[in-house]
Amino acid sequence: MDFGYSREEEEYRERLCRFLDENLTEEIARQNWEDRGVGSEGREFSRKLAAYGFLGMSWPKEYGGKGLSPTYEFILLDELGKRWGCHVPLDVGYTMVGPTILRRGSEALKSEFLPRIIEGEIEFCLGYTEPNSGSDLASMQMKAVEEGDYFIVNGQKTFNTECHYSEYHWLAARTDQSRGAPKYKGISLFIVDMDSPGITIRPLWTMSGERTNEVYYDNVKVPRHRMVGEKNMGFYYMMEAIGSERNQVFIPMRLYSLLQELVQYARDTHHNGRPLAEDPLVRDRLAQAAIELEVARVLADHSRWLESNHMPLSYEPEITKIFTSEMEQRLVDTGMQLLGAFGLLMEDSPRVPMRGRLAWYYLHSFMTTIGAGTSEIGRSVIAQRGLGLPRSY
Amino acid sequence: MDFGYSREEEEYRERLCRFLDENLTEEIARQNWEDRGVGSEGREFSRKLAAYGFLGMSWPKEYGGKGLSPTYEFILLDELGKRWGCHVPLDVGYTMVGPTILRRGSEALKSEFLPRIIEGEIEFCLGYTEPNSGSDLASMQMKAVEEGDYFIVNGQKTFNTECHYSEYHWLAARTDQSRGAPKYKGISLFIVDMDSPGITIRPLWTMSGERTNEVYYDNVKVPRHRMVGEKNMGFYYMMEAIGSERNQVFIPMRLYSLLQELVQYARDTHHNGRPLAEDPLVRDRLAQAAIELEVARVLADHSRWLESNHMPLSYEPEITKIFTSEMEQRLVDTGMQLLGAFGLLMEDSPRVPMRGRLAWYYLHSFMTTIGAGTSEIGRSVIAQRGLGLPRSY
Amino acid sequence: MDFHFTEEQRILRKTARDFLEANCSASFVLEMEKDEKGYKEDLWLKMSELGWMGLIIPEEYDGVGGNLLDLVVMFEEMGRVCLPGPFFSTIALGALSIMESADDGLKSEFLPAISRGELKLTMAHEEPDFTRYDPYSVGLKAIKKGDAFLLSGTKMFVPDAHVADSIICVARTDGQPPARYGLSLFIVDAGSKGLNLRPLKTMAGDKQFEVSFNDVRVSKGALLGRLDRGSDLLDSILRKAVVCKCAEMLGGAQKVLEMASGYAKEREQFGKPIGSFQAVQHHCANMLIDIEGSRYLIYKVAWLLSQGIPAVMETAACKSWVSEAFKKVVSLGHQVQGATAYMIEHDMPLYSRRARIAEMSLGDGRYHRTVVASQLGL
Amino acid sequence: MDFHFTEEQRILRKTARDFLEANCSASFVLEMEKDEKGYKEDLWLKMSELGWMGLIIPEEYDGVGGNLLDLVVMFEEMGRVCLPGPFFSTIALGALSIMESADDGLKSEFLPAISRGELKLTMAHEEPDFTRYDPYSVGLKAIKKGDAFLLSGTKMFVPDAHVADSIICVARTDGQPPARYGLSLFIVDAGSKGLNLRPLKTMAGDKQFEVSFNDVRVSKGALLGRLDRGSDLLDSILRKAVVCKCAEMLGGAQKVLEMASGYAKEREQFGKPIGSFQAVQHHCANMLIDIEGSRYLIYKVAWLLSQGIPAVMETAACKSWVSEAFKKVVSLGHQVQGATAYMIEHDMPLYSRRARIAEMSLGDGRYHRTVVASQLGL
Repeated sequence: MDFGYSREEEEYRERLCRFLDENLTEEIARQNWEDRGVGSEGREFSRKLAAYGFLGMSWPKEYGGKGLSPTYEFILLDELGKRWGCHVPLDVGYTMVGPTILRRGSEALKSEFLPRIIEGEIEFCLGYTEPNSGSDLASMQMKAVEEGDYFIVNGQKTFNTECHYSEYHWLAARTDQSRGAPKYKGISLFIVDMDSPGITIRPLWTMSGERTNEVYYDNVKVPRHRMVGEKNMGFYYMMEAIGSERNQVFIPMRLYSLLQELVQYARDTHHNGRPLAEDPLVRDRLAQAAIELEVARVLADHSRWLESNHMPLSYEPEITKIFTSEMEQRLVDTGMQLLGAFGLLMEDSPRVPMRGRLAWYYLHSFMTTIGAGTSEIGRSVIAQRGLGLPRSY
Repeated sequence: MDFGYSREEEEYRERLCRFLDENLTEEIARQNWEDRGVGSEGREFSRKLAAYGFLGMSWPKEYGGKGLSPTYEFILLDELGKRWGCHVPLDVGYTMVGPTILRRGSEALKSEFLPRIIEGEIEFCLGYTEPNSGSDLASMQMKAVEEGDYFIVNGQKTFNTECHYSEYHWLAARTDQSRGAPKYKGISLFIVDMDSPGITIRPLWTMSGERTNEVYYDNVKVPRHRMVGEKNMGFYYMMEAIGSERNQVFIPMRLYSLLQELVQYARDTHHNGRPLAEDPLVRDRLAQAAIELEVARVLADHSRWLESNHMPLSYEPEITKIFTSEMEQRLVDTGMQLLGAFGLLMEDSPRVPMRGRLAWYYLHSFMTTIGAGTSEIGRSVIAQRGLGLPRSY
Repeated sequence: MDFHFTEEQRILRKTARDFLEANCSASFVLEMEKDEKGYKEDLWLKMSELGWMGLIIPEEYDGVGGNLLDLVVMFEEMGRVCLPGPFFSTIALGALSIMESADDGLKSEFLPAISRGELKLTMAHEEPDFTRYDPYSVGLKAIKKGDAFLLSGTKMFVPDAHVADSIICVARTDGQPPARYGLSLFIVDAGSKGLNLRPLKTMAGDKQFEVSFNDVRVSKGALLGRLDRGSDLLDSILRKAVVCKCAEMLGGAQKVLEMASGYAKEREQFGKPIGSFQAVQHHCANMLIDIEGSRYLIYKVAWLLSQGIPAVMETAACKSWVSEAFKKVVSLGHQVQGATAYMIEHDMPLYSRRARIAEMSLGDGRYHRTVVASQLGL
Repeated sequence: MDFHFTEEQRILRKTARDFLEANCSASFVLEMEKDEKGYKEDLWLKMSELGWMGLIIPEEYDGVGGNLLDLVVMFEEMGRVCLPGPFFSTIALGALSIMESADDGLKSEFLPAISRGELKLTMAHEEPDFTRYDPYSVGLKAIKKGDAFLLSGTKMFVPDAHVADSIICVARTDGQPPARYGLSLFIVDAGSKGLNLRPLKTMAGDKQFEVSFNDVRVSKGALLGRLDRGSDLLDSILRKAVVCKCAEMLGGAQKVLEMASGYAKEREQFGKPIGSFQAVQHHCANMLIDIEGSRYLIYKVAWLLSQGIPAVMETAACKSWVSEAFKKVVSLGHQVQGATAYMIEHDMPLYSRRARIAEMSLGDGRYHRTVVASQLGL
C-alpha cells in the first residue's frame, strides 16, 4: 500500500506547477471547463503545454510521447484542475480519442493523428448521441454505407459539444443495416474532417451558457482509411474506452478551487460583526464538503492506479464518476447556503461575490449527473458488474 | 379549504384528553407500540376506552357504534399517539379487520364480531405474509380446501405479529389451486379461532425486542361461515382496505412525543456550561424534524379527509406512509446526533437518558420502511397510480 | 376539515390557467428576462381588467375582496408559467403591507389605484452589509427632521424597483441592527430625490436592484404603522408574502412534475418508456411526495393566516420546506429529462433557475429553521 | 501509488478470515452479548498463539513488528465477524498508547506481556459530565501528593474495564476543561483501591463501563508521556485508534453488502430475483460506493500515519465519513433484506447495532467535522 508519488513524479509536478502558475489564467481554464470554445489564448496555451513537454508523458515514444506511466497524466489533470477547474485545453482528442486510436487505429491513423494530438494542435468532438439514442446509445441510427473507398454517411447527431471549433468529428455510425443484427454489433467509428461537404452544424445553447451542437450529415463522404479499427466493432471500442475516459474526465481536484473559494468567503464575510466561518452550521457543511473531496480523491486514485498498472477497469471509474458528479451538486448547494441571495448574482452584476462562479456552477451542475451517462445507468452498471446482480433491463 | 375541527370534534378531543391523562400510562402505550403483547392493564384500558364511549364513534349504530364521521377516529389516534406513541390497544381488530368485516362480511359475521371489537374485547392478528410471499403477497401458498361446511387449511405464515395474544387469526389463504388462474384471483379471507386444533405458533424475536410469530396450519378446520365475503375475492378485499389501513396505522403524531423529548433534552443538557439547545447545528436539525412533522401531519390530514368523506383512496395513504416512516428514521438519527454516546444506552443502564427510548426507536426504525409494504413497492405504486407511469414489474 | 376549494376559487384557477397559458409562454418569459423592463404593460392591463390586482383588496377600496387562499390560487398559476413582472411586488409586498398597516388614509390613497392597475409598489428591505437573511438586520437610517424623515442607506435585492411607483422601505429609527425594536416602515415615492437604482443580474433574469437612499426626504404621513415598532407590522406582512412565494413555487414544482412524468411516459430507451424503469419511477414519486407535502402545508398556512392566527411556526416551516422541496423537484426534473432539458430553450431551466431565486427570497431555509427552533422552545 | 497489500498482509488476512469464520459465528457473538465477561479466554489464547496480540508490537518487545496497515487488515477481519472481547481495547487503545509514549521502561514492562496475551488494557477517557465527545473535556483530577498522584472523578464509556489489568486514564493535572493544556495520562492498575465499575447496557451488548476513581493512588512512574502535555500524546494515540475503529467498520460494512447482494440474487418475488429490480440494484450500488470510498480512505490514512505524517485532517475526515457510510450501509442492508433481517437471530442486527456503537466511539461525525473545519482554516 503506497499513496505517495515517486521523486520523479514529484519533480514533474513541481515543474508543472511553476509552468501553470506562469501561463495558466482563469480565462483559459474557463474556455474549456465551460465549453465556451477554445480561443486563441487557449490554443496557444495548449501548444505551450506541449512544447514544455507536459503532454504525452505516457504516450509511446514513436508518436512523440515519453513512454512513462499514466500517473504523469493524472498529475497533469490534477494540477490543471486545481486551477479554476481547468482541463487539457483540447481534451477530447487528448483524453478520449487519442487512446482509442492508439489501441485500435491503423498505423497510418496513428502516425497521422497522434503526434498532432501530443503537440496540442488538434481537437476532436465526440459524435455519439442522437435525438433518440441517449442512454441507449447502441440504438443509434446514423448510417454509413460503404461505396468503394468511401463511406457515405447520413443522419443526425445531437449534443456534440466541441464541434464548432474542432478539426475532426469522432463519429459513431451504423455500418450494418441488416435486420435482426444485434444493435451493438453494427456500429463503426470514423474520423471525419469537420469541413467535409455535407456537414451542417447548428448551435444549441445550454442553460449555463455553453454551446453544444446538432450535427447533420447529408451524403458526407468519409474515406475508408478513416475508419478506426474493424468494421462493426465501434460500439465495443467505445465501451472499452469508457473506464479510462471517466478517469480522465471526472477529476475530483477540479472541485478543489470552488471549495477553497467558499472557505475564503466564509472567512472574509461578516454578518452582524462575526465571520460566517464561526457559525457551526457553516463549519459543518464546509467540513463535509472537504471530507467528500477526500473520498472522491481516493476513489479516483484507486481507479487511476488500476489504469496506470494496466489492470482491467470495471465498475471503479463509474463509482468515481457518480461520486464526483453528485458531490459537485452537494458542494454547490453548500455554497448556495453559504452565500444566500448573493449566490444568485451572475458575474457581471454589481455586488457579485466570487466573480459569479457559484451561480455558474449551479446552472452547470445539472449536467454533471447526466452527461457521459446518467447516474441511474451508472448505478445499475455498478450493481451488475461490481456485485454480480442480474440485469435489470 | 378548512383545516379546523368542528366544535363537537373539539369537545370530543377535550373529553378524550382528560380521559387519557388519567388512564393512559407509558407502560400501556408501549405494550402495543412495541408489540410486547397487550397485558391485563392494556386490556383493561381497552375496555375502559370503550366504556367511556371513545371507541366506535364512526361505526354504524346497529353494531354499537355512534355513526359519526371518521374524523373522530383520527382524533382518537392522534391523541393516543401524542402520548408515548400509543395506539388503540387492540388495533388490528379495530383499525384493520373490523372495517373489512363491515364492508364485506356477512350479517352473521358483523353481528358476531363488530360489537365485541367496539367494546375493546377482542383482538385479531394478520395472517398474510409467508416465507416466500412478502412484497409479492399474491403469490401466497397457504391452502384452504373446501370440504362440506369447512375449509381444511394447511401451510405456513410468518411475521404474524399479534398471534400470541389474539383471539382470532385474520387469515388469507389460497382457495383456488387450479393451474393457470391468476395468482391474485384465488385467495380468500377467513376468521380463524386461534385455539383451533392444528395451529402451532412459534415465536420470532425482533432486534428491538418485539415478538412476532411463525404460524403453522396442519389440517385446521375452519367453518365455512367464517369465510369473509366471497370466495377467491380475498386479495381484492385486502387491497381495497390498504389505504384506510395506512391512514389508521401511520399516525404522524406518534412521533410528536419523541420530538418533544429531544427538545427537552437539548434544553436540559449542558456541555461545558452551555445548553445544547444553543448550538446552531442542534437547532437546525431539531427544527427540520419539527418541519417534517408538520408536513407529515398535512399529508395525513389530506388522506384522512378523503377517507372521512368517502372519496376514493389511491396513492395518498402511500405517500403518508412513506413520508412518516422515513421521517421516523431521520428523526431517530437526529436524536442520535444529539445524544451522542448516551443514545446507545438501553433502558436499564446507568446514566441512560430519556429512559432509553431513543435506543429502542433506533432498533425499531429499520422496520418502519419495510413492514406493511416496502418503500420501494410504495414508490412504484405512487408513480403508477399517482402519475400514470407504466408498470415496472 | 375540508380540502375543497370553493367554486369561485376553482373558476379563478381555471380563468388564470387559461389566460396565462395563452399569454405567457416559455419563450415570452425568456424574452422578458432579456427585456430591460421585464414585463409588458398591455399584459399588465389585461390582468388588471380581469380583476387580479384587486383580488385581495377589500371591496370598499374597489377590490374584489378575496382572501389569502384566493391569492394562493393565483400565485400557484403564476408560478406555473413563471409569470414575469411586478405582480408579486405590487400585491404581495405592496398591497398586503398597506392592508396590514390598518391605516385608512393610506388605504384610500393606494389600494384603489392598485386595484385599477395604475400603481406599482415594491419593498426595500435587505441590505448589502448583511450577508445573511434576517428581517431585523436593517441599518438604513431614517432620521426625523421637523415633520419629515431623511432616509440614508443602501438596500439590496429590491424586486422591480425600476417600475415601482412607490417603495416601502424598512428603515431604522432607533437602536442598532439586529435589534427587533427600532424599525419603521415608510412609503417612499419612487421619484424622490436622492434615490438611485443599480440593476443586479441574477441567474433568472428577474429584475432586482440595489437601491441607495441619499437623504431621501419623506413626510411623516409616509410612515406605515407605528414608529419604531415596525417589526410587528413587518412580521405580519412577511408571513403573508411568504405564503404567496410558496404558492408560486408550488405552481412551478407541479409544472416540472408534469413535464417530467410526461417525458417519462413518452421517451423510449431500450425499447420501452423510461417511466417503466424503477429508478425513473422513484424520482417521479419523490417529486410527487414533496409536492403534496408542500401543497397542503401551504393551504394550511394560508387558511390559518386568513383566520387571523399568526401561525409563526407553520409559516416558517412552510417556507423552509417548500424551498427545499422545489429545489429537489427541479433536480429530479432535470435528472429525468436528461440533456434535452439542459438546453436554455427548454422550459425546464426556467424553473430550476427560479427555484434558487425563490429559495433565497424572503428568507432561506436556514433562516426559517432558526424561527422554528425558537418556536420549539430551543 | 500502490493499492496492493503485501504478500504477508494477504496471508494475514486469509489466516484471520479462516480462523474467525471458524471460531466466531453470529450465534457466538449473540451469546457473548449476554455473557457477563463477553469473550472466551480460550479464544483469546488461541488468538495470542497466532501472534495477533503482538502484531503491531516491535520485535524487541516480543512482538511481530507489523505496521498500522497490518493492524488495519486484522481489524477489518474482526469487524467482519463482530469479534467480541477486549482486543481493540488492549491493542488499539492500550498497546498503541504505550508505543506512542516512547517510554522504554513502560514498553519493557507492558509490551511483551501484551504480546504474550497475558495482559489486557483499556483507556478511560470520556466523562459523564461532558455530554458531547471532545477529547479535551476532561475533568477527572490527578493531584500530586509526594511521589504519587491521587485520581478522582468519573469516566464513562470505558470499554472492557471489567477484564482490563490496567487502565490508561486521561486526567487533568492543570487548567480547566475544555483546555487542551493540562492533561496527563496515567497507567492505573485495575486492582487499585478506590476504583469502582458499573456496567453500562448498550444496544450492542458490548462491554462498556462507568468507572469511578475515588482517590486512586498511582505512582509517578505510572505517568505516560509528559505531565500536563498529555494532549499531544493523546492525539497521536487517538488518530491510530480511529483508523483501527474505521477498519472494524469497513469489515462490517463489507460483510453487510455481501449479505444483501447475496440475498438480492437469491430471493425471488414477482417471479424474479429482487436484485434485478432497479431500486434494489441502486441500494446495493450505493452501499458499494460508500464502502469503496471508506476502504481507500482508511488505507490512505493508515499509510500516512505509518509514514509518520500526522494526517490530522485526513484522520478526522476518515472517521466522519466511515461512521456515516457504515450507518447508510446497514440501513440499506436492512432495506434490501426485509423483515427476515429484522429478526434478532439474523446476522444483520449484529452490524446495525454495532454501527451506532462505532459511530459514537472515539468521536462522532459531528466532532470530527469540527476538526476538519479547523484544518480548513475556518
